[in-house]
Amino acid sequence: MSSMYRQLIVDRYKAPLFKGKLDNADIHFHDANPLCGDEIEVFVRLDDEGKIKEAKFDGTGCAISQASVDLLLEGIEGMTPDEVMGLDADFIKEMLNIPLTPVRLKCALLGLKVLQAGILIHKKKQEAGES
Amino acid sequence: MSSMYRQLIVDRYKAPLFKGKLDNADIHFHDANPLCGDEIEVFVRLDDEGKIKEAKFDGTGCAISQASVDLLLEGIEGMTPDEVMGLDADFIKEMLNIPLTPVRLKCALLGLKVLQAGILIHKKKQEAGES
Amino acid sequence: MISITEILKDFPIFETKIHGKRLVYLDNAATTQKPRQVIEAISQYYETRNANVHRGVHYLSEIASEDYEEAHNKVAKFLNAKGMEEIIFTRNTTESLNLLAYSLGLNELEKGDNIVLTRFEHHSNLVPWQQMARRQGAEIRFIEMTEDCRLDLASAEKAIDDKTKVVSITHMSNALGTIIPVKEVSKLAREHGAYMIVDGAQSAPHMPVDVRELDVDFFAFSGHKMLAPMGIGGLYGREDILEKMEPFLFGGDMISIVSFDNATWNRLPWKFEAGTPNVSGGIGLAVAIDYLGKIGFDKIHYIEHELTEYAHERLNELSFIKIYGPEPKYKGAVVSFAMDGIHPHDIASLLDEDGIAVRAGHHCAQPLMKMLGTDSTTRASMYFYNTKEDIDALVESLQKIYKLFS
Amino acid sequence: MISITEILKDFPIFETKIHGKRLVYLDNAATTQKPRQVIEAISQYYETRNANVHRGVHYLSEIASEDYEEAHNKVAKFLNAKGMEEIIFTRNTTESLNLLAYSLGLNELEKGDNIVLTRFEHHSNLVPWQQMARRQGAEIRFIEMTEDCRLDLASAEKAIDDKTKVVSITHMSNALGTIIPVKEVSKLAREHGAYMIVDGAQSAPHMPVDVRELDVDFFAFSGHKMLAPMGIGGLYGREDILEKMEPFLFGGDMISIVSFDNATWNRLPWKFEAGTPNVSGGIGLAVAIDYLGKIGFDKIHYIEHELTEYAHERLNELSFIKIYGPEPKYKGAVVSFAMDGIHPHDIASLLDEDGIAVRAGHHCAQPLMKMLGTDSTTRASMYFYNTKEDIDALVESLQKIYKLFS
Ligand SMILES: Cc1ncc(COP(=O)(O)O)c(C=O)c1O
Ligand SMILES: Cc1ncc(COP(=O)(O)O)c(C=O)c1O
Repeated sequence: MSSMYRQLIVDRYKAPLFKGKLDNADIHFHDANPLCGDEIEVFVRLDDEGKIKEAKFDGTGCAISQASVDLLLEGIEGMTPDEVMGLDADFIKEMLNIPLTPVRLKCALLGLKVLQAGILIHKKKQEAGES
Repeated sequence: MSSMYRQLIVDRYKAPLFKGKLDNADIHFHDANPLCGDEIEVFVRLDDEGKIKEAKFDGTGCAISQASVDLLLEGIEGMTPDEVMGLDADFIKEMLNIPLTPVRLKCALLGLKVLQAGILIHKKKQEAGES
Repeated sequence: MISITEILKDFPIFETKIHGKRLVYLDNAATTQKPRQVIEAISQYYETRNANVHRGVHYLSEIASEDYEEAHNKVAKFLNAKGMEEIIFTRNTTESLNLLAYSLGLNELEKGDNIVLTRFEHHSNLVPWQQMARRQGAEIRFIEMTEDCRLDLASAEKAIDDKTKVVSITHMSNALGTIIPVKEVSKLAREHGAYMIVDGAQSAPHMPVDVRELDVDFFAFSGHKMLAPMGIGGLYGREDILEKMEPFLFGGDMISIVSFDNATWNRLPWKFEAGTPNVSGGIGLAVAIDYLGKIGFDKIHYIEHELTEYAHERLNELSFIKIYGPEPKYKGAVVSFAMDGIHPHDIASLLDEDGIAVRAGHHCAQPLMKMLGTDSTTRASMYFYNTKEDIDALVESLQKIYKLFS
Repeated sequence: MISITEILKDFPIFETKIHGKRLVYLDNAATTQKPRQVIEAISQYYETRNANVHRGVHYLSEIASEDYEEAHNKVAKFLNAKGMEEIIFTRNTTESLNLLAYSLGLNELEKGDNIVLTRFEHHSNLVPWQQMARRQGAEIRFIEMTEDCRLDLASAEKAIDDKTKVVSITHMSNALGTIIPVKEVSKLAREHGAYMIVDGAQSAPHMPVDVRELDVDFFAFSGHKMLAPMGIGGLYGREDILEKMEPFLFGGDMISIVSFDNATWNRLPWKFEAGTPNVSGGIGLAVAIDYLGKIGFDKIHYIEHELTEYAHERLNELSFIKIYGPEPKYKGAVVSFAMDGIHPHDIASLLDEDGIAVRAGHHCAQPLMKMLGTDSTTRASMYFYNTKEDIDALVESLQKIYKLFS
């Protein structure tokens, strides 16, 4: 069988490209998986057209969860928040391209879950502001 | 396999020799097995030497319990109460001479149990009277 | 369509000789026999992929977890629940009902409330409620039985009122076979805002159950009465109720976060399953449900009803037999009877000498027996693998027994 | 003396290939594998003599009842209890401990009483007591852990006092392997008249247990951690206490006389076993105990201690590994460790790719993990069928993993 830990995953875990924090992020959320202790915080800035201009994450946890969110933030540049809301487990699986067991899939999905929760909150705030 | 219901058992169930009641019995006790509803009441009269002169039982229940107590009362004529206290499951098994499963052995032993309980009470009363 | 010969070949136990005789197994209301598919599924599990479930990241644990979840999904489909979050695995019906008695009883039952049962209840759906009623100061009420041993619906209307917190009734009496019109009772429970609980120990194995169509909140059953291994049973609970309900057993796997002082609960259904579960039991149950699906409840009902009618017909020919309970059309495949002047234990022992397995006793329904004016009956209970030859063997042996005693 | 090759032949699962590799099973603290003797006993039971127990007078039911009773006797001997009246069968340790928490908690625990546990407790011996303490207004106290992860007996003397109703402690920590000096704690419990309960989930499989010599009132264990099937476990209870104690689960088979209003209880141990039990599980447990007896605890201890020392030795050679818990002489065959910069889940997944099964996580001991300053560890736990080759495989794979990440 092919490994869950292809070089890209390990590299992105050891040296993530999108790790960091953003001040004045439009979208910001922080969540944890209490059972394994994985934690992820995401920050997203939108451009004038409402597309994703810059994204960062902070967090601790297993290589799968951390590399997955790092690759995710790379992939969403230029997307609209609504487009991100449309992403699902299949997107993550394709993006990672590794054989994930159900338990480990949960690790892989944590970043997307946190990001989408942040977007929902952002939208609610916008609606509240508009009305 | 040989039957649990040899003719003697069925005969003694249908036409017990020792069924009845005794007035002024020296030994008297009544008990039931709540789980199957078997009930037995025993009456025993002792002679001047303290030996068993006459015994009767009343009761309802399965053929094994009723035939067993009937045969038991036949067997103890002339015994002392202490001798009856010495009787055990093996005595009953030998007396019945049928293949008893553990559940049915309980039926077979009910009569002896009731009789021995009656003797214990009788002895306690005697001791109380003597002292 | 599977023939009865094919079905019988699936049950290895029928090769066992009892006192040198063919086994005639008529004790199915107590427990059913297991098809080789179920037995092999257990062996195969232990031989090739045994592991503890939940959060294990190694291969064996991953597949054991998937299989165990899949078994919940299968039961959910079987009962037409929304999904596995509504299915809690327990040891048996008794544990399922105790779970409810404790969780609802300790946390929601108040002084002055009442709990409504029927006169048909198995001890497992009576004694837990008696205990909780006593502890909380609640009252137990009974829906009465009609002269012909059916449920007296009129009395249900009197029993259930606005102080009723729980209505818990059997779906089918194990002692008499009577089938209870659950949906009608459920309607009354709904009107008064009571929890509606069904003891499905005797219905799940024999008839299609649709918890949504029955409109009930809880449904308890035992695997061992429906071809599955012992030690596995279940409880369906409506998701929104389970979400709010307090857990019953506490410990590993049912928690989310634990500190030395406090704990929060896992998501459904795991919130209600504490400790290492019976994984092989769950897998066996899933295979049993597949097997039942292959036969089909239409066929199961057809076979059982034919057998019940035939048994009534043949037993009614015997002047010395009295059948307890309603006519075949109102009941499942259970025939409870008495025989003039012969004790049920003797009947059962003598039937056993002919290889025929029936149950004699109070069938865990002592108060019902008393209402019927007896301590015990002899009970023959059928399943789809029984045949008219089994009934013939029973009748023939009963005739011999009667002769022996007359 | 049985050789390890012979032993391994008894465990069919070791023929399973994991990702094409030999299975190296080091997750024995979660659950153990089953010898073919146990697997065959289950199949044989269902194929030839399956029946419900208790009061059935037919042949199958009689032998099932005898086998089931005999299993209780076997456990009684195994723990040196007086007899089967002191042995209650449950699903697992978790249920055994909940039985005690409910029965003692609801009926005997009063406001102001305290319950004494250790810092090592599995959630199953912590959360039930938390819940009961809250319900009854009692306090939970902890016997502390020393710097080197052993029990701080001095703190036990402070924790246990005359308001202590229950002392409930693990016999061996599943997370760290630490063996707890039960007898010393029991002495303190006795001095203050508290019930003394032992969670033996990790001790019963690995060391001889003598409940009378330990002088404890209750001892809980799980079959699945000692070669037996899932879904069967037990609780030893001292006869005089069980006699007076209120039952926990109510229903069929645990009663003596039931009316619509009231019920009285069956004799021990049946008073505590409600509903149809897991007969095949009980039979499997009896065979497992026979198997353990054939190997012998002397040999089991010898093998496991050698393996633990060897594992410590090999892992200590790796600079990037940190072992949690005490030295081998103070613990059972459990090695919990961390690896610099690599998450336990990644370690376990990568070990799995080499066919090595370990557990990663909090081991149902979240508060203990927190005390150790972590969320989770990787845990290798051994049984008598493991070998030094298994440890070598673990070490080799860990080295590969470290290289991959550096
Ligand atoms: C020390 C300890 N206590 C209790 C338990 C719970 O056992 P079970 O899950 O079999 O109920 C375990 C098993 O993980 C354990 O190791
Ligand atoms: C109607 C009914 N309810 C409950 C039970 C209890 O089932 P179990 O013994 O599997 O818990 C039975 C089984 O005898 C039953 O027939």
